[in-house]
Amino acid sequence: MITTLYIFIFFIIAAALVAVETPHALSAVIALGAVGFGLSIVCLFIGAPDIAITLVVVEILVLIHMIRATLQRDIITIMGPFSRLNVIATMLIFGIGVAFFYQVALQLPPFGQAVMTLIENSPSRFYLEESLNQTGAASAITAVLLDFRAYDTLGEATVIFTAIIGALALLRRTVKRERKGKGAGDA
Amino acid sequence: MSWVFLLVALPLGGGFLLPLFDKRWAERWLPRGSEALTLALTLATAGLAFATIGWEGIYRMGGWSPPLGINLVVDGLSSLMLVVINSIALLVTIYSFKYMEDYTPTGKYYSLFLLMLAGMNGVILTGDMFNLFVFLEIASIASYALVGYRRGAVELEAAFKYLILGSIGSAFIIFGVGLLYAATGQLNMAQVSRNLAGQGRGVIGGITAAFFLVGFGLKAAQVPFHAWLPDAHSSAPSPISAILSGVLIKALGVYCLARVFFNVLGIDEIEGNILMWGGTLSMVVGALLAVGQEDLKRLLAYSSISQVGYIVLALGMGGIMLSRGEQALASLALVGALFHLINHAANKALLFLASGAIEEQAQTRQLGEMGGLFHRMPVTGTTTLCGVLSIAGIPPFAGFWSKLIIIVAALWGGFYAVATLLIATSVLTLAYYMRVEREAFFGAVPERLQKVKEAPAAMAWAMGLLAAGAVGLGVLYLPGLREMVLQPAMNVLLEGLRYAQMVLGG
Amino acid sequence: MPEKEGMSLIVKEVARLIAPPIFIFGLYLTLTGHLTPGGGFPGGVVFACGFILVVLAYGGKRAFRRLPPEGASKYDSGGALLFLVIGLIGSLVGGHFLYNFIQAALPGTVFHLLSAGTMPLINIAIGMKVAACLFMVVMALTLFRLAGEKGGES
Amino acid sequence: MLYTLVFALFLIGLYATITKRNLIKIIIGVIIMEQSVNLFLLLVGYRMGGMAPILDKETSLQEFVARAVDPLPQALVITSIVISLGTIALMVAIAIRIYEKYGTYDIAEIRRLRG
Repeated sequence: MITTLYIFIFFIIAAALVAVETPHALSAVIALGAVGFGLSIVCLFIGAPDIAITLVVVEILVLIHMIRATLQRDIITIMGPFSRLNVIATMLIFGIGVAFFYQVALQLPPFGQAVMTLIENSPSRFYLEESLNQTGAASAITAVLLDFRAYDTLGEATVIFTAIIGALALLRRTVKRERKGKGAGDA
Repeated sequence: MSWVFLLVALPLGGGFLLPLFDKRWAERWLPRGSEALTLALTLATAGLAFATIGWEGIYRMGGWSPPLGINLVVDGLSSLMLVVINSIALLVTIYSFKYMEDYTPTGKYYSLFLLMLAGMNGVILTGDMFNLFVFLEIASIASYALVGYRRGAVELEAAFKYLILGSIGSAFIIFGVGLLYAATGQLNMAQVSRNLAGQGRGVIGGITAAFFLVGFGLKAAQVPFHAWLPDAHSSAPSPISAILSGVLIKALGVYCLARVFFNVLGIDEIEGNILMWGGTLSMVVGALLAVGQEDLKRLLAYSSISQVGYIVLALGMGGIMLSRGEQALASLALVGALFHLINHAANKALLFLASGAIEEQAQTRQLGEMGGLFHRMPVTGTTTLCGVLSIAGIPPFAGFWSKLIIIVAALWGGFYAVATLLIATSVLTLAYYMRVEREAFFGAVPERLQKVKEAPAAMAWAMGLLAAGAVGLGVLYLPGLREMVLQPAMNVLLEGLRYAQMVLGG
Repeated sequence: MPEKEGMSLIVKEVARLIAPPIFIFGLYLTLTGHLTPGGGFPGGVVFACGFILVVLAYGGKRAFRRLPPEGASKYDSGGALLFLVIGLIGSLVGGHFLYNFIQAALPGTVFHLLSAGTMPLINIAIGMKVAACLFMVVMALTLFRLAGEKGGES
Repeated sequence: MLYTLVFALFLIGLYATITKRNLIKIIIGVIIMEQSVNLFLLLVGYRMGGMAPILDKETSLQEFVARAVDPLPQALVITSIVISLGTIALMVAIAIRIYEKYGTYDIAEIRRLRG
């Protein structure tokens, strides 16, 4: 089980590296899709079918967007000048960051031992125990999303609303109304 | 207190409704309906914000008590921020009527504006780490779209830069929230604070603090992370620049830093030092970069970096003093920070609105092309003068008192280097603002500006009210008023752990 | 991207066969969110993908006569407002914004479609909103070139 | 160890966002950062041999409480996925507009604004 998880996470990291480094824009987008679908398979392994579904459908939409952005464009990514110093510096910073985070990760509850089992008055345990009785929802996730933390979900709906209104505003046809002979400044 | 959620719900409802007003039927049946609705809603939220002064308590969303559900918290600090945000939003709405008249579609503009307002109010009110992130994203995304609203090449580029750096900031913030959850199993701010106080912060507390410093530092445009601000704030339509510079960076950056570090994580000396020196750096670098600017709005944007540096510096100084146990000194520094926050919000909003009026009437943003505007636009000239004198720290104006408090706190706390830099930067600020006055408002009127007229009445009214603020806000420090507004806000930061007690009881 | 006449006959036929199951699946995900994996959001996205499939297969002109993208904005705002109104009713009835007032009054049988109070309603609201707004934005992006040519650039 | 890998993924995204010159690559970097945060939250809530936090008729409540994984991070992840979808839609809209104005995705050629 945990080996499978490692394999998939390494697969995700490899796909991410390809997505970041390939000079071909469309391949990068496809590799990004591999990251997303790898993630949704991981979700199936760790008991999150809800998220797996959401991720798959969102990934399709993200791919539609990204392919829309890359299709019939300058497909070849311009590569920056590849200086050896840059590579070494990046590797060094990367190594330090990972090593530092490893120390932190040792302090976290070990993998496979959810934090909700370790502490008192955990809200998550309450959700698991009481959501069916108190909210009537069989899915604890939905109970959290739409009852306990419904305010978050309202915020989430607002975020997507805002983003779409913003995108539509930026893609609109006309910016300015006809001027009705107004004021000075006939520039 | 059962109405406090309306501060978020009203602008949200307006934001949802307004895109429908772009339709043809709406323009025929309800000409200027979107403006009227926005005005009504901002009036209502401003009224509600003033009504929260003096309250202290929580509002439970969905009826679930704190660790289970999300709760809204009203205390001195949040009511101060709410008043600042909503009153400036009201004035900016009035100003927008004329300024945005020529742009279409107005419904989407006001919708994004109201959603940004709802996001900021949500950030201020929430008592939950993840909810903070969600509302921060609402406000940020609305502001990304508004920065690019005029859709020119430069505006789009600024919006993209802002969007990318803002998204990096958000990713850091949510990683920090995830780490806090992994360490404590809680998301409620009060409960996280209590758990951390119980189990000790350890390495995780440190790295979470680092993540939050980067994330909120990006939102507050502190110096290593300031690259987006001059572009974004100068490219946005002027009313939006006023909101962005006046309140958005404070609500999403400074307020969140203060809340998270003082009330949730509990500030220690190292973080206090980082905040103080980071603020000092921003203050100095922002002022130095502002000196050479030719573009009026870019100059104002760099000045924002510098002035927000003052606030962060004073917050950090207060944190250091708190961790050393010097309560009285810390209270002075924190009052200075909050006082300067209010003053800068009013002044910078005023200056951006004035720059918008100039841009609208004289069709230029370059200082070199202006001159003698004082005679052509007396209201704009007078109000700008008030704002400039206040932000540069000339004695009877409000900005002077807040800077004085910060400098005195630095001197008494023994931070002589910081105090020297504070004074030097104040002089520098005075210098570059005097240059604005000289080049734009005094001297001979160039040929092409002969026909320039005063800004329309709505714009002039908004600027006049803000100028009154720039002159009169100094009274907030007088005894009597101080106990109403500044003192309770400062006490929230001073007694960091009382927050958990107030929310959770016991 | 969409040609005016749509894609080839095979694509149209396949789309006609596939589209109804997609819509039913989206509806299923939305309505049973409180019982099984899924919910308003993935349901809405599936719905939007169904619309997009139809439009891409049949081409802009013909499809938009049936589903005009401008009309979608009504559902977008409507869904969001429905969510907000449910919250407001909760505050009027139960004293708390977003209070699950239906569950408190009529608990329903667990594991049945009509249970969990306001949750199915909120799921429908979110599904409607998400489907409409994602459909709109994808259409705006794909039709962008047309729009750019028509509009007066400034 | 798993957490460290997730953090490495986060750093890969950050690296792409900061150093790449192509707008598409920058967007990809942001998406990778957001995905890594989602993965982190999911792993935090996992418990060995866990089942999905969705009750069905066959499982008893005791067994459910003893075995189900943490539902809270999953709810957070759904919210954060939606937020990142919104951000991506806006990013792509701006990127396409920029392409139309400048005819390229390369920021070295786009950069009209100074630092």
